[in-house]
Amino acid sequence: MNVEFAALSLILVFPALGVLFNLFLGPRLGRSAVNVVGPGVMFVAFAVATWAFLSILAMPAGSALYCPLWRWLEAGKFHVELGLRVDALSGVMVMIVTGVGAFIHLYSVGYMAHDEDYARFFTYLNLFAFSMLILVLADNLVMMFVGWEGVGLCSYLLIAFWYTNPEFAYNGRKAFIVNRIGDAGFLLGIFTILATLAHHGVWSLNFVEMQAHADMFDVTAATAAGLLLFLGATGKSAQIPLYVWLPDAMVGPTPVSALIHAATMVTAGVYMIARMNFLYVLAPDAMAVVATIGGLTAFFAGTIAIVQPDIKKVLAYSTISQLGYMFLGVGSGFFAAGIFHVMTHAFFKGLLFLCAGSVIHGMGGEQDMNKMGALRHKMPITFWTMLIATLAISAVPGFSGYFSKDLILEGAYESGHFWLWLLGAITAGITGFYMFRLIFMTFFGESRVEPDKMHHLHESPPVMTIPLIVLAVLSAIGGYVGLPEGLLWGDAFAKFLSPVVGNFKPAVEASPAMLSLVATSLGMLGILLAYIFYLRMPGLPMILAWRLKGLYELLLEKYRIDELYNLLITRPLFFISDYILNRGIDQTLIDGTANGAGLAVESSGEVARRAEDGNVQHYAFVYLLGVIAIVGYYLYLVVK
Amino acid sequence: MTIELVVGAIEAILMVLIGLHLSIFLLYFERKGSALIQDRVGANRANITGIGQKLGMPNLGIINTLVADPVKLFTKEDFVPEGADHFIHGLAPFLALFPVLITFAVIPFGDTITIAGHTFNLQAAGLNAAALYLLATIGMGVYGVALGGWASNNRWALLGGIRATAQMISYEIAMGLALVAVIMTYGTLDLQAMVRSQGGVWFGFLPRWGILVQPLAFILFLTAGVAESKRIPFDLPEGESELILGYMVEYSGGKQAAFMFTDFAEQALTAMLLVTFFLGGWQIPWLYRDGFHFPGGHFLAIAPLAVSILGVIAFLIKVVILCAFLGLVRWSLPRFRYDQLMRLGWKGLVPLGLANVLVTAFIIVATGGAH
Amino acid sequence: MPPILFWFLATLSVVSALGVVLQRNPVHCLLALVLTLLAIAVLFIGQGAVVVGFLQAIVYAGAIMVLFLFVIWLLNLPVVTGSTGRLAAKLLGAVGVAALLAELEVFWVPSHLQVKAAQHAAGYGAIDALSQTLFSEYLIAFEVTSVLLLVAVVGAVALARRTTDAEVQSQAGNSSRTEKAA
Amino acid sequence: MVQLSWLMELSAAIFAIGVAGFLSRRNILVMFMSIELMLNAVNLAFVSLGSRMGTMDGQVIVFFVMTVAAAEAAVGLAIIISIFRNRETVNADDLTLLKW
Repeated sequence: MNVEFAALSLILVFPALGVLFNLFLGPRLGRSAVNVVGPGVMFVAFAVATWAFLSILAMPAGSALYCPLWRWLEAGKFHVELGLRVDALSGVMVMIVTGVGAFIHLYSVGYMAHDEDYARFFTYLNLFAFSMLILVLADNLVMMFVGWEGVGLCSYLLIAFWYTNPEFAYNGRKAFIVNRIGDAGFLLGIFTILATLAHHGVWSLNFVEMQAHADMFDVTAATAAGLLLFLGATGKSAQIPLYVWLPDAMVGPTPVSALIHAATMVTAGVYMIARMNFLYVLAPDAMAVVATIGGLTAFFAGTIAIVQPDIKKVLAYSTISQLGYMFLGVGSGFFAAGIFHVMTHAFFKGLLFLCAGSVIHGMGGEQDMNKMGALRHKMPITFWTMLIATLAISAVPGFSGYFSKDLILEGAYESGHFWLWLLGAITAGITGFYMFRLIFMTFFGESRVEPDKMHHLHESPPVMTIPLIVLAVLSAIGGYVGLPEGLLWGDAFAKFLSPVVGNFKPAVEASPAMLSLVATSLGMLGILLAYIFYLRMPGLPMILAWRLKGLYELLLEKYRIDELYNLLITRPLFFISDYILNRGIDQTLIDGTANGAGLAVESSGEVARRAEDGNVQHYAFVYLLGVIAIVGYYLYLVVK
Repeated sequence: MTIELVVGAIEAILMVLIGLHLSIFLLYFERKGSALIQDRVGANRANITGIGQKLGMPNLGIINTLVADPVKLFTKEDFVPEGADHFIHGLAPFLALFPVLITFAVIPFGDTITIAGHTFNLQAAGLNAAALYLLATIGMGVYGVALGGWASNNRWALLGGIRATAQMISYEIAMGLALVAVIMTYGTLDLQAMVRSQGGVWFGFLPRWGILVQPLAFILFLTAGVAESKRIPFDLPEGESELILGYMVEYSGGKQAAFMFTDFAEQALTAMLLVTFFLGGWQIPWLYRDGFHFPGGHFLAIAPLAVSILGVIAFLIKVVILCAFLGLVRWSLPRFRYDQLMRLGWKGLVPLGLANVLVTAFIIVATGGAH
Repeated sequence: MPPILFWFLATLSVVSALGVVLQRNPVHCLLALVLTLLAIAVLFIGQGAVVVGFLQAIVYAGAIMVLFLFVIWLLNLPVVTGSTGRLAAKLLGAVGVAALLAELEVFWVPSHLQVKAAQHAAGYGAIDALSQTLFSEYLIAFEVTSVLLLVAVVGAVALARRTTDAEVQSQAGNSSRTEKAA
Repeated sequence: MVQLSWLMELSAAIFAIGVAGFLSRRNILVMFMSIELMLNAVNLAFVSLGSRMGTMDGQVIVFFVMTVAAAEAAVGLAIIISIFRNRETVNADDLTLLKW
């Protein structure tokens, strides 16, 4: 059942108004106006989104709201009709984006209170929300791509928000360029889909129409399109091999890390794959690639997170790792589980970043965990909320992360990817270890805070702690919408999504309880190890690092992937550009030709210029000769 | 044919004589009238016989100004400075005077007159493009002063010449624009036709004079005319206090008299043109070919010949009154500064003239064409 | 136009044109040119082109030539004495001019001028007729001419301006300083 | 009766004088005047032919020539002034750079 729902456009309109307001009036009207408008538009959008979401819940399963806009472009038979669509899948995403987004906007009011470029920050933030909502609400691939590019731009702008620092600006560019590679893949994917459909006479990229004509894809086309789209997803969602930008993106303001680089934008890839599920189910190979990449990413990023000293870097690698889980989920065919994890991850990872931001804010900008410790008494609210988030991400039973991660691992196992399941389960242990390492190093133990920062240390203002509390509640209870089968209302979330993403069909029988037990045990083991390493025997990590020096440094230096890319791609590229294209072709061949032509003209001109002595009267005399000739010609005509 | 030619020649001579006599009147006014205005005695020498005083009349200085001064002027040494261009130095005064004198030829000083069966137009040269002729001759007048200033080999003279040239060219434009509006109003270039169309009345009593239709053009033309004749308040080229006498400084005797006469003749010409364009020319209010038709319905029959002669007299009276008015202006107003002069010309009169042309055109189109 | 008038004007215009070319003093050249222009103006009027003839006198002789006069004054050139230019070049030029003149004279002999003489319509050459043609057939050209004049004014001002704005300002500053000093 | 050919040959003569002046005089101001001579010679031809054919077109062309001459004089004289300011000469033999 599709219902036209014009109010959907309001979800876009309000952030857009916020952008215009903050851009043109914000700097003039000052902080208080921006404080009201910046988060305000998001709360209004959240209210409208809630209204839409409740409408869907009230309607029969599989219903959708839509809002046609206008015909955007037309090229031959191909045309793009812009439209907004909210079904179960995009409904969940809209709720995440507007809801989490609204609270992070609110949090930013406190976090950015001392920044000069306050209005610019909220301009970008609102612009991001606007773009993300376009991405989510789009009813066709082209419009989704517009949003996709828009969030990329905002990501770049916000990473390089403090652009006067050259390193930050560099990191912004890095994120942008790495994303470009993925975007190229995404675009090629769109072309592949369009080419396939157009070959059969369907000139549309509308999701509903594409799904209706899914039978036109053969396996090759579906695999090609799926892999190309997934390349886009690896860029946007920071998967192997394009994940390198995300850790560097942490130089942006922390609310940005929370909103863009944890809760919403980076999950766009997962959303896109879930949205294109009808395509992926046709291409098992592509699905396997997605699942494998996801599993590997989850594991590798987790191992890097173990040794990072920077609180935000830990969370960044943790994000990459969790995103890997999501791809493992959707790659296994359990799309609902992936989206479920997107949601719970948005709660707890958003919360973790906000808490980290709160800590950094309280520490006056310090991010090194070696210079923290024993903060739990100084910042109680931050501590308790962060603990809840950590329990959630570590998949401690009862917290939201437990339910979603469990579903994913179950999906991986039941779809036949035993090794990936094992990798995921081990990663669960690693997750528990590094997250509790973070908690212990930050809030427990002895204070290693530098003396001059002690007096500055304070709990954050209510405008920052309220979002923490809200998200903490959600992190704690958010998972109960998807209980294991047979328990109370069962997996309501998956049922809700199933009309859009289909039901998960297990290939291998397994006992969910056993799987859950293994993974949970590994998680608990990780937490226990962290407890031993960082609270009971604080010297142990040092010794271990010294003993396993090679491994430790390899992890600390993130497997030297950046260096590898430098060696394999950047340096050869520079070499080709400089030595072959620049010096070889440009300077020698083209410049040589041009200079040679110039030289030829110059030397012949040297001879010819003697006729051109610059004296006007000499020219005039030649002119006169011409006139005499012309008149003579006419005279000849007349006389004849 | 022959008789027309003879009459034309007589008319031309007559017109030049009128112009020159007006100049003499202005010369007298210059001396004696200014004295009256400034509460001085003025020219009071050369009272040869003393008869006037014996009869108890005030000393009018007539002999002084009209006999003694010219005699003095024409008997002075004709001096040409060293290094001057002799030919042009001698040519310049007459280059200045000549265009003014030939301009008198196109001014209609009366209606047609019929004597012994022959009908004559009281206009020396009945050109049908007289208004253009006017502009052309006035434009030629620049060369006299310009070359006079240049040929004297004197810095003050050159400065005066340059000032005069710039001033005359600038105000010619304003004058031309005023004239364009006038031409548009009457729909003709023929001055006699312009005067004719100023006959008759509006609302039964108001004479159809041009000043009532084109008041702004009148003011523009008056101002530009005064500036053209380089008299106070536009006497920057002569500027006695700064340039001694400007382009005339190296002239003496008859040549200087020619320059002076040019100024007076230009003043007289300005007066005549103003009368022709704006004050009805030779028209007398309510007088038609057969006599007076007073507004109340009264009628006074007059012979046609007398009507023509009355017209000539009316023209002369109007011109003399205007000449006197121009003299009053000359002795009443202080001199402009040069930049003020240029600003008035280019930023005041020219835009006003353009606006006037525009409004006139609009009204003509709106009321369905010229007459 | 009686032939006697034509011959008078023709002689006048040729002699004064030669005066333009042959006299040394630029002011004299200019005067000769004005005379040529006026003679040609009268030739126009004699052929019925009354308005154009007067315009020639007003615009050409009355305005453009005064501009020349101004420039001559501004430059304040010394009168050149002695020979200018090489004899060979002059001879070559003279040959060229003579060739052109010969060609044109042959070109215009009566038997080659096959123009059918037409009667002048009433009002030929008057301002009405000129305006009728100008504002109907040649309207676009007329409007373009107004643009040309505007461009010329702007161009002339831009070219003849002595200094840049900055220099003018600095000069203004200097002069005000000297005024204060005085 | 004035013959058309007389007028045309007068026009040709004045034109040739203008050409000669342009080629022989070194003072660019006088060269400029020679150009005006040539323009007027052509004007005379236009008016004469137009008058003989009884059309107004010749006169209209003359009108345009005058306008163009006015524009040309304004710009040309401005150029001469600025050349003189920079080079202190108006002798065409010394102005062979064709720029300033």
